[in-house]
Amino acid sequence: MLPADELLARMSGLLRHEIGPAVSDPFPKTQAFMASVVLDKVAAGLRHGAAHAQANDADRRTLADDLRVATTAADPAPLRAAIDALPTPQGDGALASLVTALYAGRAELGPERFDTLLARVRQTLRARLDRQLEVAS
Amino acid sequence: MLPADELLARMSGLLRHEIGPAVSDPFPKTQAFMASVVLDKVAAGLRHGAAHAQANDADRRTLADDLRVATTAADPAPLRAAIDALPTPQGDGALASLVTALYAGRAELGPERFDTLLARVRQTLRARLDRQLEVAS
Amino acid sequence: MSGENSSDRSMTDRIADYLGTALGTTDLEMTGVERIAVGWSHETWLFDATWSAQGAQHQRGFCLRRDPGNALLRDLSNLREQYRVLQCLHGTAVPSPEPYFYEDDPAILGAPFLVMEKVPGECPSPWGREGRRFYQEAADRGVLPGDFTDTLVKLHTLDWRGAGLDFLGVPEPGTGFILREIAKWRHLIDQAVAEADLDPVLVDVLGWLEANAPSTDRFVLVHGAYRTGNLLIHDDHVSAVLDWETPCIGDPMYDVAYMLSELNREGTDLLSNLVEQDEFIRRYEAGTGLEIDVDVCDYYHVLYSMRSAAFWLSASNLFATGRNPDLRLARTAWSVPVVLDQAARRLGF
Amino acid sequence: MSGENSSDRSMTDRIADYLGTALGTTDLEMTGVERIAVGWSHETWLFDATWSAQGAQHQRGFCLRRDPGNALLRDLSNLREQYRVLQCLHGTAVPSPEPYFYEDDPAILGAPFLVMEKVPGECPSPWGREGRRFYQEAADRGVLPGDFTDTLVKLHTLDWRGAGLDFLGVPEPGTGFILREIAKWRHLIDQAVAEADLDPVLVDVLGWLEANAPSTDRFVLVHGAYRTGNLLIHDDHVSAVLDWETPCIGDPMYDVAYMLSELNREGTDLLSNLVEQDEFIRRYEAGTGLEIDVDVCDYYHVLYSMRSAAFWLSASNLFATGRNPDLRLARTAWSVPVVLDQAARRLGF
Repeated sequence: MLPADELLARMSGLLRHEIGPAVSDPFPKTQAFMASVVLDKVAAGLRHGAAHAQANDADRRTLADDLRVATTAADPAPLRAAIDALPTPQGDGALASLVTALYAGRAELGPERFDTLLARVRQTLRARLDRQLEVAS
Repeated sequence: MLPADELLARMSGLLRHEIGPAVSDPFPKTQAFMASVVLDKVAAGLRHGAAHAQANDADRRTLADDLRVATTAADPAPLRAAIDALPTPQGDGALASLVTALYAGRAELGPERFDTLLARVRQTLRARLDRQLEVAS
Repeated sequence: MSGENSSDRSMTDRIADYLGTALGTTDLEMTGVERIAVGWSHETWLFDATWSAQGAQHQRGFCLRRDPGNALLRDLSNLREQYRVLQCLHGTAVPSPEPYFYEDDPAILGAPFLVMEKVPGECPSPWGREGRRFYQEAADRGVLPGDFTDTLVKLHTLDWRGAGLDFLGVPEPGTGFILREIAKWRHLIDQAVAEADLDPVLVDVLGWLEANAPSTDRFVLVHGAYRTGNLLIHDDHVSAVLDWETPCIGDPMYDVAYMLSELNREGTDLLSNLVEQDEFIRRYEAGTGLEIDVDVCDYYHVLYSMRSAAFWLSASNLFATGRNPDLRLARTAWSVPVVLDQAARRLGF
Repeated sequence: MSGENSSDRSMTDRIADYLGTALGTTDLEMTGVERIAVGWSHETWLFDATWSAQGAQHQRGFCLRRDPGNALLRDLSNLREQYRVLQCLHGTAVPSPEPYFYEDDPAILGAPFLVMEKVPGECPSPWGREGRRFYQEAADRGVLPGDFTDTLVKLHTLDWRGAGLDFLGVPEPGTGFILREIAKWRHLIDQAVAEADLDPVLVDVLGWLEANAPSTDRFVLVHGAYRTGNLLIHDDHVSAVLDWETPCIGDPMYDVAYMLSELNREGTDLLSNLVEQDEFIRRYEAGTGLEIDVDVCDYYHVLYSMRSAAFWLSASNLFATGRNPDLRLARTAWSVPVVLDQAARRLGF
């Protein structure tokens, strides 16, 4: 049996080349072509899903390690908590909390440390975004 | 963002109610309605995928435990090997090897033990099949 | 398959060219060309032709089947064999179209094809609402059910050796027929699915079938899919038995079990939505002199479930490998657990 | 949305009933009824009407916008406010349709609606091939580019207090305008996405925007989406500024940055596929007496990326929650990383 991502990609082609051109009413015609586009995206998401999740997990673990070295118990508690949450299964959500905590603790950290820590976090965000773009575009 | 299974289920509805009825040529019309059917199946597969895989894994581990108790080193080597492979990540394929080994070792095992062992394996196959049917029908 | 009209037209021209040459005429004209609703099997074209030859005008209806190479059961059956079966059946009691030509050369129509007689009649699909009504009404009139049974009797009482049908292969008495049949469908499975991906229930069913094969030694011409939808009906009679894709020399109970199967009842009590079971059994046994063996039929029901699984696996593989883009084939992947469930229940789990 | 014809017809009848009553006539007749290609915004109907009142014959073109409740930006903008903006603009130098009626009561047409003047002109979408050619040809003729700039000048030099537009809310000098704008779009994000599911890049962008908001204190009427596609064009002039869904009192550079943005160049060097950048800057600065602040525009480019993300999140949520079945909305979920990438690159990562 065809893997789901390949099956969806085939159906996308069918919608684009067979079904869409056979519709004349504008609303269903637009929907048929848009369904083709959406199926390609869903297929790409399924194709890359496991590998991306794994890479994101690994990145977050490395990020947590690096940030633990770069912070101390004297740093804002929400920042420390967000770092600790990074390697957990809910770690992807912890990235957002981490960024929130960084901006909230900006004054306390001082501009230099804030910039250094943010720059390190952005490395991880960049890699994660590149993976999203692989599916999205 | 909508989970992929819900998105596909929605697209299935769109194909059935908006796109399919708007096509008059028989081939693309059939394909539009069939795409609706297939999307429902793929959606069900995604919806149940993780839970089913987990339940199948657990079932195979229990089956391996039970069969280890019910067999000895004197039993056919392919049967023992298949039992050992059940709890591995490739365990789902090992189920087929197990059944093959059972039938191949039928004479050696004798009708009574063959029937007993097969009956136990079939419990696992039944549960697995029921999960497949949840997606298929 | 869209934009087919232009290629249809050129196909019509090529058919006319071929047929003119084959019939030794230069003025052949084709009318009423109709390409039958695309099934999963070979392409089928119906048309009438007029031509002059040897000083006389001729008119005849033709049916052409073409094998585009991506049809179901492509690996089990080919047009050359179907043509030969029709040649053997011509002139026997079994109603069947007269075969005219068979061509291997893809240069002619792009793929092998056979040309045969266009037999009058219709062949409604038993799965649709219209088809169900058609057979229900025929059942009510009461003529077709008997003819439906009688035609199977004609098949099963045919002197197949005399007709030359032993080329299909004559099995050894004992388990020869059944083991050959299992191997045939197992071969289809192996072409569609890698050993490592075989469903364990299917492995169990195959193992059970081999271990429990009954002994059979009454051999007849078996059609292999004798049901409404594979028969041409004209004036409440079977005017032709069609779809000679799975014929073999084997146990008559194999066809009988197919008839008795719940698969072909379409939600009614009638076999094939047409014949009362008791009446079928009585008339069949009287006509053939054979006794229906219920235990063997039960065994065949499991075999038919395996055969269905093989069929659906082969169909979905045809899509998966990109040989045929029809999504109806992709859909059949989810029919496999359904038929395996039927088999498992018959095996008691 | 299929089978819309019958509901369209009944909508036409209901519009005629309402308009007859509103205009104090019993013989109103509607002709040339046209429902404009469904966008993601409010429903728009164009038509002409003739009627007699006070002994005279009247004829006029109307535009009706109806809010079916599942349009984009539904939470940021409503027809009542749009109606009030049009009332304020009527009689000013800003070309805009005269508003006639606004009704809240869903009993009349099933949803709130406003009725306004049908202004002559056309409004090609700049994203399509036809639209691109339309604006390219207008750019070549050379009249529309100047008028396009001049119309923005009219907007930004309007005495908005005198016109009563301070009801839109006047921000505090300093970061008041920008923080209010961030909060407005953040609110849209929060309605579409649970806190726990916020994209960390979006959180970064929002944090950066708040931490780096420049100080602004020259306030004008800001359109909020000034570009081709939101303007009616007639005889190479802007006959009406449309789509008053995101107006505010704020920094003129907010509109200028939108104009300068690469988002609206459609692959050409021209702003909005229409105006040369240097010529726009020269003419805009001469007309308004304002100097274009490039740094502030750079900041707004990041804000517009955030705004786009908010827009796409809101759009895909409209589909996800089942309020609107249009798949084009579902598709926008995958536009979010694309605009976040634009923002991230501007932020240097």
